[in-house]
Amino acid sequence: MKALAFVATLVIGAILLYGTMDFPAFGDPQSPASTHLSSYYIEQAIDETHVPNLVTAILGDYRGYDTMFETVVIYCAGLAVVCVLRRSKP
Amino acid sequence: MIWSIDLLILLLVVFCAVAAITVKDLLSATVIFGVYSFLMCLLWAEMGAVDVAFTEATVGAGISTVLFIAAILHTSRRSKD
Amino acid sequence: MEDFLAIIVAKYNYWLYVVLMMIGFYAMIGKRNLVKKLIGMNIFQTAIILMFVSAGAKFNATIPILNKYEVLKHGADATKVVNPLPHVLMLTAIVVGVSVTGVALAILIRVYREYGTLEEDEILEKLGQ
Amino acid sequence: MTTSNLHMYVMAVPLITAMFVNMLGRISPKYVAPLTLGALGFSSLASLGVLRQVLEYGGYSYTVGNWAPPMGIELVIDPLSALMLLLISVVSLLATLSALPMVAKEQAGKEHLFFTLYLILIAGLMGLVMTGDAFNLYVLLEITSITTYGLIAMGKGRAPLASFNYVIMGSVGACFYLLGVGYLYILTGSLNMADIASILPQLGGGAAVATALGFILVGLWIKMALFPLHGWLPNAYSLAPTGAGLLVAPLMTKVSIYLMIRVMFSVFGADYLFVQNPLVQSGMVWLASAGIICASCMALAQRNLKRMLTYIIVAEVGYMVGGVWLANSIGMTGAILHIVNDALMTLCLFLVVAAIAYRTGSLEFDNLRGIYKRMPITMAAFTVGAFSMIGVPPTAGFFSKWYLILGGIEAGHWEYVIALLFSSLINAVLFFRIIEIAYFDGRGEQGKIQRDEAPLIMQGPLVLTAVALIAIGLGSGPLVQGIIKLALPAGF
Amino acid sequence: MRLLQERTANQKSSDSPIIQTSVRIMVPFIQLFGLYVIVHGHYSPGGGFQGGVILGASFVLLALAFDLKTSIRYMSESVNNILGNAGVLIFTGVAVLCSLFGGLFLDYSALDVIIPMGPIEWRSFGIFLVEVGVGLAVMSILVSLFWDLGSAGGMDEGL
Amino acid sequence: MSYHTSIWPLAAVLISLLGAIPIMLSDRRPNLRESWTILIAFTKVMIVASMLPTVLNGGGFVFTIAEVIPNVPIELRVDAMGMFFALVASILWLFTSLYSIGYMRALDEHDQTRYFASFAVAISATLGVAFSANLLTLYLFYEMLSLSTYPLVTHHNDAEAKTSGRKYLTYILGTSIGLALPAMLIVYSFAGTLDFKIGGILAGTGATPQTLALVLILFLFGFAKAGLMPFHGWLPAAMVAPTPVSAFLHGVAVVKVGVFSILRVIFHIFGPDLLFEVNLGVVITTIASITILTASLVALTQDNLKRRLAYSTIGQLAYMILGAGMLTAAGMTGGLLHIAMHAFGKITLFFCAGAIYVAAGKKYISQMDGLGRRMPLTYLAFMLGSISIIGMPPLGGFISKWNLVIGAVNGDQLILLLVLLTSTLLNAAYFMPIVYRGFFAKAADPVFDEGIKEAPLFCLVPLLATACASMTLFFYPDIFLRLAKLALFP
Repeated sequence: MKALAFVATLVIGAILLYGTMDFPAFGDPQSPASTHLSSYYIEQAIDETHVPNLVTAILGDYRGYDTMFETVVIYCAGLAVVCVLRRSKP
Repeated sequence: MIWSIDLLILLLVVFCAVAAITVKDLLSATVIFGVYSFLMCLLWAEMGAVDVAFTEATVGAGISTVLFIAAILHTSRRSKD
Repeated sequence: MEDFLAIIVAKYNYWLYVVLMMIGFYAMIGKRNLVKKLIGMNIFQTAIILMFVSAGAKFNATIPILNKYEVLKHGADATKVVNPLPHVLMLTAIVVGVSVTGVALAILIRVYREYGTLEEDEILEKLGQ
Repeated sequence: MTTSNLHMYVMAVPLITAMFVNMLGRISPKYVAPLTLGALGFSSLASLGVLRQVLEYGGYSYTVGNWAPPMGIELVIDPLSALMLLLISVVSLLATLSALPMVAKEQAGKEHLFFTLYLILIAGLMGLVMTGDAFNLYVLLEITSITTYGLIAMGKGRAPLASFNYVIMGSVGACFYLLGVGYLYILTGSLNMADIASILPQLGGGAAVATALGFILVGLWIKMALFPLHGWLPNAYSLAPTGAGLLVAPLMTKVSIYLMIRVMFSVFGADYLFVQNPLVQSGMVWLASAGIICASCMALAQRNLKRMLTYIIVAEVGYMVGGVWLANSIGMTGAILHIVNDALMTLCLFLVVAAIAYRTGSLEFDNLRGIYKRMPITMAAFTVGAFSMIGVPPTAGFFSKWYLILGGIEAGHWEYVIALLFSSLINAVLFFRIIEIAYFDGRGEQGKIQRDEAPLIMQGPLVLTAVALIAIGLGSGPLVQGIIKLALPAGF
Repeated sequence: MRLLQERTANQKSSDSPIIQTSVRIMVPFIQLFGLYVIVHGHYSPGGGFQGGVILGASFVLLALAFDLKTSIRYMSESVNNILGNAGVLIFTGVAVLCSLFGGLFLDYSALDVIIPMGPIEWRSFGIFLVEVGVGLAVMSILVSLFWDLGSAGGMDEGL
Repeated sequence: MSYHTSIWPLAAVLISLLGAIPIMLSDRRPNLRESWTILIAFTKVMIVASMLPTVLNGGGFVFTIAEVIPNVPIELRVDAMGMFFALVASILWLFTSLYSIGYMRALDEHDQTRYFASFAVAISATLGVAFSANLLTLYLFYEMLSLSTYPLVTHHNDAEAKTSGRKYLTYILGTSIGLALPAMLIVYSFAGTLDFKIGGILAGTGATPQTLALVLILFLFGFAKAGLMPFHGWLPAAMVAPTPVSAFLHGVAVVKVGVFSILRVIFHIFGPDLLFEVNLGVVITTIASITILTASLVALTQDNLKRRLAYSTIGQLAYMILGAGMLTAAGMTGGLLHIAMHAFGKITLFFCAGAIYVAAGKKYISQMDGLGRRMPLTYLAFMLGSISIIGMPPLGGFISKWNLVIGAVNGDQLILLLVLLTSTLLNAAYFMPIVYRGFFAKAADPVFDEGIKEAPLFCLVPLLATACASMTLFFYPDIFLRLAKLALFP
């Protein structure tokens, strides 16, 4: 079992490494990830929301839908723990 | 961003990760995992991700560890592997 | 050899995230202790977060908190600010991670109540009886 | 903006109602039922409206927060997602009717918690089928997962262990998905599916794209329990509280398959998947066929009705995955039609399970002897559901199987055709074994068995689903022509 | 049973007056800091989530230094529950409100209809509202998570 | 040929399906229940008969229920061939209903409501098969028939019945899902339709002879109700059912549905011309000949009367397919006619077997010595029936057999002629001893047989009626002959 897990781990690691071959170099300001959307956010977000902390601006507004569900996720977690653990009181 | 510090922390992180999953005492493992989280958070702060670092510091090193410890105290500390 | 070194240096973050991910993944499927599995899961998640954060990092850039009035007047230079989008995503991922951990720990306590152990093989033994 | 917000309300109303269920349900459990039913009833009606609107005016994309798509999060409402929306709301409404008495019996005192999670799960599923953003999909996937972990762990005995295994497998799946999305993000700098799809061809394939595809698909396969990755499902679903199984079993795997379709065709495109990688395509059909056969055989070994059904769910996943990967429009039609049909068939059978569990508390085959005399209406509905699973015309199951097999013949994948036929035969054996026990056994028991049906609120949805199975079967022509033809992904 | 006795023994040893007093003093400051993090999220690192965690941590600290009962005294279970629901409801409510007032889902600028202060300012304010919701929800959920895990569901002494 | 849209075909199919509901509702009141049964059976005959004149004049009716798959609706259509079969089935059902009442009451069987309800559904499905306008509709009703007869086979609820039920379902469902369904799908993928059309739909679709042969074989064995060897095993097993079930369903309706389906496929999916062109008739005739001879030989060895009749049925069914496989005009007509002629003859024989069981409680031929003198009318009818099956004048069986012989001669297929003659001898060999022993052998235990009288009137009248009908058909085969001609050469 352990050997199998080890082999699976190695295989997956190898595939992931193989995938990184095509990646742009680390910290490269010209990589697609840093140019396509992010430059728009950096240049426009403050104009459009008046929030200097870009992360907050994106979190609260541009991707507010994600954040809403993020809140719901943790809410669910709290409820699920109550469901699973708490003994119902008389 | 200074790549040598970066690399040093990364190596420490890997060391902590290995330690966290090999140590036999679960409470120690959890604490090592807290250290791991904290190092991670340093790494991210150093990469400019302050918000992520802040969150990881409060959650990963704080709440997660507390929850783990709480659960382990209610179950058992020992681990065979 | 030069090229190879260059590749390693250029992407060392990605390489180390793969190593972390492998450690986490191995713990999740290879370790028999349920708590260890959970620690592995957390390591796996932080590895992914590391990957995302690395994707947003830029050399010689500032943190994504700008001076509002300056920017409104002069605009911002995108190459001088770290990409904020992965940070947002990873905030969400961290929250999700801790939520799953919380639920899993609760379930763990129930499992322990049922079987009195957290070792997978011992549980299977008890089930077999 | 003239765009309607109707589809948002379909999702938001159950979500907000969930909080109220939690708050008011603490005061008294009597608030739970009207709130839940009201919210789901509203969703069903509204999603019907959305579907009509989409069929009339065509699909549209919705920008949450009024940010243009690649910046903000885009929702895609096309005929397929509108159909899924309707399916989810209707199935959950029917399931809820039956779940209410079941939960009141099994989880007394925790109804409000149960139904809060339950409603959030439904809202999460609805969000999943609408989203057009790869990362948003991950968050919603986690919502559905966490609620399901909680619901399953509420069961007794071995349920927490099954749930824990599900947590581990589900996390691996979600993490794999997130890895894939990360790779795509690093390559394209975008998270919007349509945007990624427009950038990917410029990259011209390459190792990273293939890796991303692989990890996203494997992640989703774990969630949908495709054959070699199905290990968590039978335990988790069969040990879950009956009320949770009612909702989870018909919908979760189907929504995952919908997501696979969405990701495959909205992000990577049929050309990249099928034309450039034919080996992967036929390999997948082989895998699906193997999955169908193995899962069917494992179902044969079960002696518990609910457990048997879980293995059938695994086999059915193979049907749909195979249909999608056949790479022709007939197979695709069959797969989408089967998503609808299978959701209803599984619902029907799980409603029967719930009704029997409500009255007798046991689902072992040995305890089903002569149950027909006790619960004739339930068993009649079971028979219809079973016929649909076997694929007896004119029940719905026959027609989707028809398209799937036809697609297999057209694509020349005979192994898939044989697997489908084999599984139909196994299903016949499985279900007639139970029918024989339920109808023809138990004559030896002394005295006349009293009729003892489940309460009306459980019978109603049961009968309705059984009738719907036949109605959908007879109406499958208009259904395919009017909706599913429009819902086929681009390129078919 | 023996485990329980051990645990009560541990309980005794941790009841040190130094810790209790310092926690009693620290808790209000921690809570103040948490509020600051939420409110100041627009201008500095932080926001609803981090602030919520800090607020929650203050109660966890109470529970650790004293016992669960003490932290429940500070914030009763039902208040906690209402706060959690209210937090999520604020977020979803704002989102739905936006669509009800003629905009799209989560389009804060649509709320301009209620108090006219300019669409962009509304976006900023909307983010603030939402962050408060997140903070409330996260705080109460973390507290309840700790209560449940720390007492294994019994809601008694805790660790 | 022109078809009017009309509700009558649907009415003919639905009446007994809907009739199952009042039958089930009057569970506690046997008289009411059986009045319903008879009323429905009678109405059904009337509806079918009312459509007869139009069909004889070359017209027909059509009714579309639902459009389910592109080009393949669920559709009912009354044409000559369907009419032919529907007429046989509905008339015989009337007799069987009467007989069932007598039989079930005499034996005081349990679960009679389930029995009558299943019976009603089964006849509904049989008519559905007869009136199907395409292969999908036919398949639908075929499956419905399989499923509705399952409760009849397992009627006795005991271990033997359940084993037989399992065997029955394994054969019937297994072959229809495993063989007929894929064959149907292959046809659809070639032709794009499944409509029954004179001359077939497969001609000119580009299917290779190998494919055609595969599809044909899949169909021949897929419709296992026709009992072609080696998929015949269910038929003797299904004989555990009550005798009226064996009589009607396993002597007439179910097995004929199998044959009818195969004939439909041969005539209206492939088309005789196409089969002739690629020389596939040989495949059919070979399989059929082997079945005929083997089944007749096995029948000789059976001591259980119903099992002997079952094997006889297997052989006779193969006659019909043999006729179709000859691909000559007379052969095909003979095959089709044999459906009717055999039906009247065989049902008489089964009725007699049931009557003997009711009156004397005997199942085995070896116990029946001298019984003919106690039950002369029953034995007379039995004799007539067996003569019809053997194919001697003056009974209906002769006409169809004569056509078959002519067909074999016309097609220069002398081997088939030999097969026909040999099997006729074998038929005589396994039927005549029964009659002979009944009338002339000395009873083994005369004292015990003392009290045996004729069966109750409800049993006796139907069997005499069918025997007479069988004889009438020899003199007036007109209607069936004309329908057969219309079906084959419009």
